[in-house]
Amino acid sequence: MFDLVSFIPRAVAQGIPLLFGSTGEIITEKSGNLNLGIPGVMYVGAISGVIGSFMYEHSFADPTQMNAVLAVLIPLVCCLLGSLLMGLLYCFLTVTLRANQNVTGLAMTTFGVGFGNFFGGSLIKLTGAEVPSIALSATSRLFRTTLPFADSTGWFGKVFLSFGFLAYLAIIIALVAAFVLNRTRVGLHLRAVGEDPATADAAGIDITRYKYITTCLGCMIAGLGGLYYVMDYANGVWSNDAFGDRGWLAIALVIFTIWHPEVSIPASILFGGLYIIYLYIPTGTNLAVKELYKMLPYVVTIVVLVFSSLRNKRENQPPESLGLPYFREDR
Amino acid sequence: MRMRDISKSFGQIQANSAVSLDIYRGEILALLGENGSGKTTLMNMLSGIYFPDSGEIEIDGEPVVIASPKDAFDKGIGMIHQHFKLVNVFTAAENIILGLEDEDAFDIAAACGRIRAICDSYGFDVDPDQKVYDMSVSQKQTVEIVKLLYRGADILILDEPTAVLTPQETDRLFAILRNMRDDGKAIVIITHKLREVLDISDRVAVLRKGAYVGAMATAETSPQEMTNMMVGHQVSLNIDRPAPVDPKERIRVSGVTVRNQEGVVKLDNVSFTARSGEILGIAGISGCGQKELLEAIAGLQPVEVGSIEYIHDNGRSEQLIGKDPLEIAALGVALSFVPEDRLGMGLVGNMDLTDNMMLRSFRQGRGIFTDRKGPRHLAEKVVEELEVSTDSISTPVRKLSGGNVQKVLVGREISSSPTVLLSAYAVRGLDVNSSYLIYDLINQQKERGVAVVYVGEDLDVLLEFCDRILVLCGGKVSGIVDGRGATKNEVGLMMTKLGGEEA
Amino acid sequence: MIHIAKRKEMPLPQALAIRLGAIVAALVACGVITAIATGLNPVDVYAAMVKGAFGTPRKVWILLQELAILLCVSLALTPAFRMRFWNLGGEGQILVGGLAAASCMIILGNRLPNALLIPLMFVSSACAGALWALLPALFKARWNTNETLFTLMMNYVATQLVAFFVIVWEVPKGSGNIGIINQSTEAGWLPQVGGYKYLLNILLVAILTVIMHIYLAYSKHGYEISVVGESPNTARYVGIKVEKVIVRTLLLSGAICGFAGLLLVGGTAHTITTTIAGGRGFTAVMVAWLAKFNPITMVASSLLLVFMSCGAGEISTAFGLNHSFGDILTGIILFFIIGCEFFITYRIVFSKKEGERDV
Amino acid sequence: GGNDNGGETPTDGGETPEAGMKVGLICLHDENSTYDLNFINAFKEAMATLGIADGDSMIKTNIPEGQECYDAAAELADAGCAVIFADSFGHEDYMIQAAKEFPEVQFCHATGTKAHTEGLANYHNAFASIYEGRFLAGVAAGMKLQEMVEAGTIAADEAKMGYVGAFTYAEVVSGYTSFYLGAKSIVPEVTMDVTFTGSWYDETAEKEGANKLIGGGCVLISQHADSMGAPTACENAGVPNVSYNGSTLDACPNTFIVSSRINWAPYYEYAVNTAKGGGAIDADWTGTLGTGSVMLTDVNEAVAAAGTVDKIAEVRAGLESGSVHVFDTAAFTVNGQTLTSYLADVDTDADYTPDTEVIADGYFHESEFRSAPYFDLQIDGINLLDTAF
Ligand SMILES: Nc1ncnc2c1ncn2[C@@H]1O[C@H](COP(=O)(O)OP(=O)(O)OP(=O)(O)O)[C@@H](O)[C@H]1O
Ligand SMILES: Nc1ncnc2c1ncn2[C@@H]1O[C@H](COP(=O)(O)OP(=O)(O)OP(=O)(O)O)[C@@H](O)[C@H]1O
Ligand SMILES: [Mg+2]
Ligand SMILES: [Mg+2]
Repeated sequence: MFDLVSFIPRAVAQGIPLLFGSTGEIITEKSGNLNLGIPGVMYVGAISGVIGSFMYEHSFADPTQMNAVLAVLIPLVCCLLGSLLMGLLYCFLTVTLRANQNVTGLAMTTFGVGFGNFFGGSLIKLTGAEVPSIALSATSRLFRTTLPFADSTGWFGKVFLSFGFLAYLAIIIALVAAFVLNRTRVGLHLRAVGEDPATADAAGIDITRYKYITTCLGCMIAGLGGLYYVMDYANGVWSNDAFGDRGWLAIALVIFTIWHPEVSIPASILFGGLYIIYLYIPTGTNLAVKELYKMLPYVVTIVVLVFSSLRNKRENQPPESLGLPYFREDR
Repeated sequence: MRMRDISKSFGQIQANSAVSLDIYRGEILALLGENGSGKTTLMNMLSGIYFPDSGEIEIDGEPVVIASPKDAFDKGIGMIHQHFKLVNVFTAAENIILGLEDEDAFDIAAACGRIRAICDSYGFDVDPDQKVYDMSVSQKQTVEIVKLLYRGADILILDEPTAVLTPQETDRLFAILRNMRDDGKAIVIITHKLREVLDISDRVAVLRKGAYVGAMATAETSPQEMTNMMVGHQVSLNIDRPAPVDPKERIRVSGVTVRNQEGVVKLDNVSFTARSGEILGIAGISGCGQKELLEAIAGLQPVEVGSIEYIHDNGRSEQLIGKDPLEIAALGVALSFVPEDRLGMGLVGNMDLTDNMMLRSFRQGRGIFTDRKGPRHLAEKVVEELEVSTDSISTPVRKLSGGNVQKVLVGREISSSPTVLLSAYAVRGLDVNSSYLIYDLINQQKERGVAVVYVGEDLDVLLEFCDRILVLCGGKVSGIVDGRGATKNEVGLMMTKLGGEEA
Repeated sequence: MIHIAKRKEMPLPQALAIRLGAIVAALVACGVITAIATGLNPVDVYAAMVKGAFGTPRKVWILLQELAILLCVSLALTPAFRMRFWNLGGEGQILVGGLAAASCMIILGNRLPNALLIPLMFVSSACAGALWALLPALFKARWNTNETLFTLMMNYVATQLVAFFVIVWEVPKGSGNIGIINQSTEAGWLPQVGGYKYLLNILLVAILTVIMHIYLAYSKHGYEISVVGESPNTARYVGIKVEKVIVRTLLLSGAICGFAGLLLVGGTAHTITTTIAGGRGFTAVMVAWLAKFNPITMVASSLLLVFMSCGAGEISTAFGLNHSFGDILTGIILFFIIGCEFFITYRIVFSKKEGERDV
Repeated sequence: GGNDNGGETPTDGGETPEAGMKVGLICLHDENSTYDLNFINAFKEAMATLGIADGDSMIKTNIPEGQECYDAAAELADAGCAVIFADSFGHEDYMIQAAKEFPEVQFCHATGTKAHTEGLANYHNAFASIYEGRFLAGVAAGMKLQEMVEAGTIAADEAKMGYVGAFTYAEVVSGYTSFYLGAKSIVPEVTMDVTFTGSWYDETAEKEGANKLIGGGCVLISQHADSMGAPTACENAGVPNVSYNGSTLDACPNTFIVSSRINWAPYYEYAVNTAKGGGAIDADWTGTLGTGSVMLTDVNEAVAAAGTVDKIAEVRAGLESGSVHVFDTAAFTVNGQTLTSYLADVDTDADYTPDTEVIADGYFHESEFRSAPYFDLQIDGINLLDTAF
């Protein structure tokens, strides 16, 4: 029997890192920056949070003595700071120095994943645990604190209330991003920057500022995806490479959702669900078939992509100047 | 406003050298110069797009630094750029309010109201909710003008605003400009159409090869004098119209109907013939189907119904519909096409002259390798014969000025000794000198017995240049007139009304 | 006030000097970071990296073999990239190519002589890779379906397909492992040239590099690819069938990726695993881009990345440093190399502020 | 190429075994993998015990199961290693390839199955009787279940455990069966659901697998896979967990009971000492409780049932004395039948031909005919999840 009530929360838990990542990348791409460094940023965001929290949690002999607010704020701020630095690095190279965005992004992914695993590995060595991982149980418990009534309201609580605050934050950020993009002057200007920077520039919009701010914000949002994964999903356990290539899937979701953060909410959850559905499909000991079921999220993505391309609309195209550097004096 | 000793270079190219120019309130200044003489560059330094290498700018006697478009805007300088500065996926209204930092809340609906009010008072037809990508070029230009009006400015710069406007739209624009001048605003207009210079400006300033040549009051000058100043030597301003040589039917179009991708009818039951040794002009307001017509003949546009036949010298005819350019060429039909959007279709901006010359001919030879020797010679020949100004034939064509780009394209297209030459807006944006060069080239083809189909926007030129003129209106043929007999008024009317009655 | 302006074309020696300077600066920066993060003497670390890459003849062979495979994949992606078709599916195309080779070895290993089997493997790997690229190409050509996402997703589908067959062919049952195929008969193993294990792979890729350079720069196909990439409208205008060129180029791109899979499976590993492509499909994207899609320059850019990864292996053995440290260094060096292009194209102009007084 | 190098860099390790004998280890991943860390820690410990200098013990990490393994082995041989270990099942064929090329170097491969049939003097397999460790861990699990039944938290017929397995491989089957039998020795009516992930390390699959088991009513979970996925899922759900490879107490203070693991140090010491002395290393070496190869972590008293430590000690003594057998045919049935004879597939072959009678003296002789486990029977009481559609 397929138990939807217990499946949906699992799908959501899978979807949240993707949602953070894709929201961050959507707003970045709206400014015309194609940041292929998002997978690296998510690693850096996560490990920065872990380092901050590790320092704080380990300064107490008994972690339950921690100040709850600080215990949440420190990893949060560290994560945002780490991701911000990655964003600044990307902007400095691509906006100020007008370097090729694709190579910069790929290099950032190499760097970021390496950074995460290197410092993860170093901390693991510090803890000297038998099982190579850093466990920030006390901090994680705070991140996983669910809304009241989550346990007592039956299926409703399970499906809607049983998540840590970062999950709700992801959804709120996506909704706010959608609102800002479509309904505000800042959003209009931002879209203009991504579509046609020369026009935006001539209209008096500060291209560099918009690109810097949105790309850095995008990186910070994506970084939270990494933090959610360690602190909430993985119970505060950092294991190297555990995050896998969710960063790439987040980038894929951007195209899948045709650059709409609000579409990304259901899309991420759907993808998250498809990502684990093979575990719920009865295959028994026939592991070979199970491997085929693991194709599901990717095949579904392709099918949806093909169908949506059949009715190609102008509005569904990527921002026109995506990936191109802008220099005012050349045309 | 005064500009003092302004210089600007781009890499190797010296675009402006020590230019000094004064602009006065209550005056319309026309800025003249050949293609690439640095007009746009000079004005872009006022609007903050470019930053001068050296020189000073003063406004009302105060030295100023204009480091960004925002600075320019703050100082009351508004500019209509030569190339549209519009975001394609935005609506007209969104484009118009772009970049404005009003104190009040973000309210597109209110902005739309104000835009409608402006349009009503000046007689423009702009739908604030229409997306730019759905607009014709003249609609886009209108949006640009409305944008300028909406934002308001003391110093207005218009860089070739009329290149894509109909005569009526141009007149309307000029009326507005005169009003503004009378309000005490300073206005600079760049145009290659000398008639417009005479019509609108109070004073003329001329640039040549980046340097300031001189200025004079419009009333005291003539087109001939202006041209001579621009070019630096004597040029003749007459368009020849040799008599057609032995006209024979070459292209027979009958009952052609074309729909675009959205299913809108662009050509409706169009029939005509084009004859060898004759120039058939096509007149019509922009978006009336000229583009589709030429593309249909060239095999680039699917045709719904109708027939397009090519008639060989021996009377044999070939159906061109349903064939792509390659198949048409394979039939032995030597067809050349100079499309409207040169760098978007026709040339590859990032390739050099040699590789662009090869576009038509690279398939020649049986091997799998391309032969670059022939194209290189052709490139050298075109550069020499058509006086293309370029560093070398290995310069990417994107770096050439509009006039030179056009020469390269025309040079290639006529090098294959065509029997049919299709040309769309061959002189749009070109300076007087280049335009006459192109007219000469086309006349040479005509004398060789080529059937020329010439789409043009300038009625005076059409009437002076073409043997017959086909007038299109909303995709329908509203008549074919003789170029030698027709009047501008007659044709202008046919462009907006079908054969006299309402379209 | 600071302004940025385009430079005059920079002479090549000066441009090379800037790039060299960037690498030196990168090494210094990496040295500082190494010293801070690990407490090791950076000179020792660099020495170990060089030793790890070039220390013994065997290490040099391994480096060249790695270089060959990465270069092969980069070459495969290049025609597609020149056409502005962002083929991120190299990984999957390598995998299915390898899978096809492995299936020939497993199914036909005992039935066909090598003289037949190996050519058959070549054909089937190339076909499999081509097929994997064909799907996104067809949809791109016909409906302009986004190829970046499509090819990316095809990677995962390919991975799962390989995972499926690994379990079908696994030895022993349940282990999820195939092991060396035909270890006793060596059926389907590419022959060794002159007793050197990797020489054949290296030679094949060297030849491929030259052919690819000629194909792109001098052939009619190469010219069509450039035209379609630069301007599809112009391509149509001169009668190039854009759809056909897209499909044809992607068949080529996929086939070469498949060929890389064959080199891995038939040439060296003699097995197939889901990780056999080792991320080369993505690394190759970076290689191709760094080289600005020039096949000859790609030799240098792939050498850089292969050197870094071989070096990283050595420093992890020598100093117990985690492999990821190599990634950090690679990232930093790349940042410097990418960033220095700015100083080749642009110059910075400082102008005095005196004139600034607002109206 | 490999062939040309064999002679170029003479391996001097064999000639002067005492002075600076060099030893190498090839790992699939690095210290950040649970599985590899267990090998690396033991390796370092053994090298210290053996007095082998830091510079003479070399670890190659992140070596995939492909040609790179051969390359790594050859490089270690080039560098003069006299004994080379490899830790991953998939390394086996490449180790054999290297063993053929470097006859004077000893190649010792953990978890492999081919040494006893390959017939190479310098190629060896090793494993440990970890099923005994798992049996003991199962006893701890049984104690916990018993406590839960007695406390009334669950009814006796709700004593269902869950197990997250990596593959359907004999090693895993042997592992979960011994774990189950350990628990069953305390709570006879216990049942167990097993789910497979198809990967040795997949945090998401393991976590979601455990969640699925918990959702399906399992009240205690164990796993044979290397990530922290299952233990943390248990910690979240408050379900007790018996771990593997090492203590997960840090991350799971409220649910971790005990963990079994293999200690490879005794094998390293044995192999290196034997090589030093010029003796022949066993083709198949199986570490036991007695050799110190099979270990249990400290029991987490906060979660484990009272008396667990004593009970484990008691059963352990029984196992060591031979009075208790893990796969005692009296303790389990297959399809309702007690097993009296079973041909196991001990010699690796592509068709999985059963070749060796393994039932004698009333028990299944695991890891005696080769070091790697070969118990692959489907016993009653263990329910492979999802097989019933
Ligand atoms: N952004 C640029 N980058 C490099 N060179 C430029 C740039 N803009 C202009 N130039 C060079 O400066 C010269 C002057 O160009 P400019 O656009 O000012 O000419 P123009 O007088 O406006 O010509 P046209 O009549 O064609 O509009 C050109 O020859 C061109 O080569
Ligand atoms: N990126 C660039 N690099 C070098 N020169 C450029 C560049 N962009 C434009 N130019 C130059 O700027 C000048 C003006 O360009 P522009 O395209 O406005 O020419 P144009 O004659 O006005 O063309 P058109 O009439 O088609 O609008 C040209 O001389 C052109 O060579
Ligand atoms: Mg201009
Ligand atoms: Mg112009």
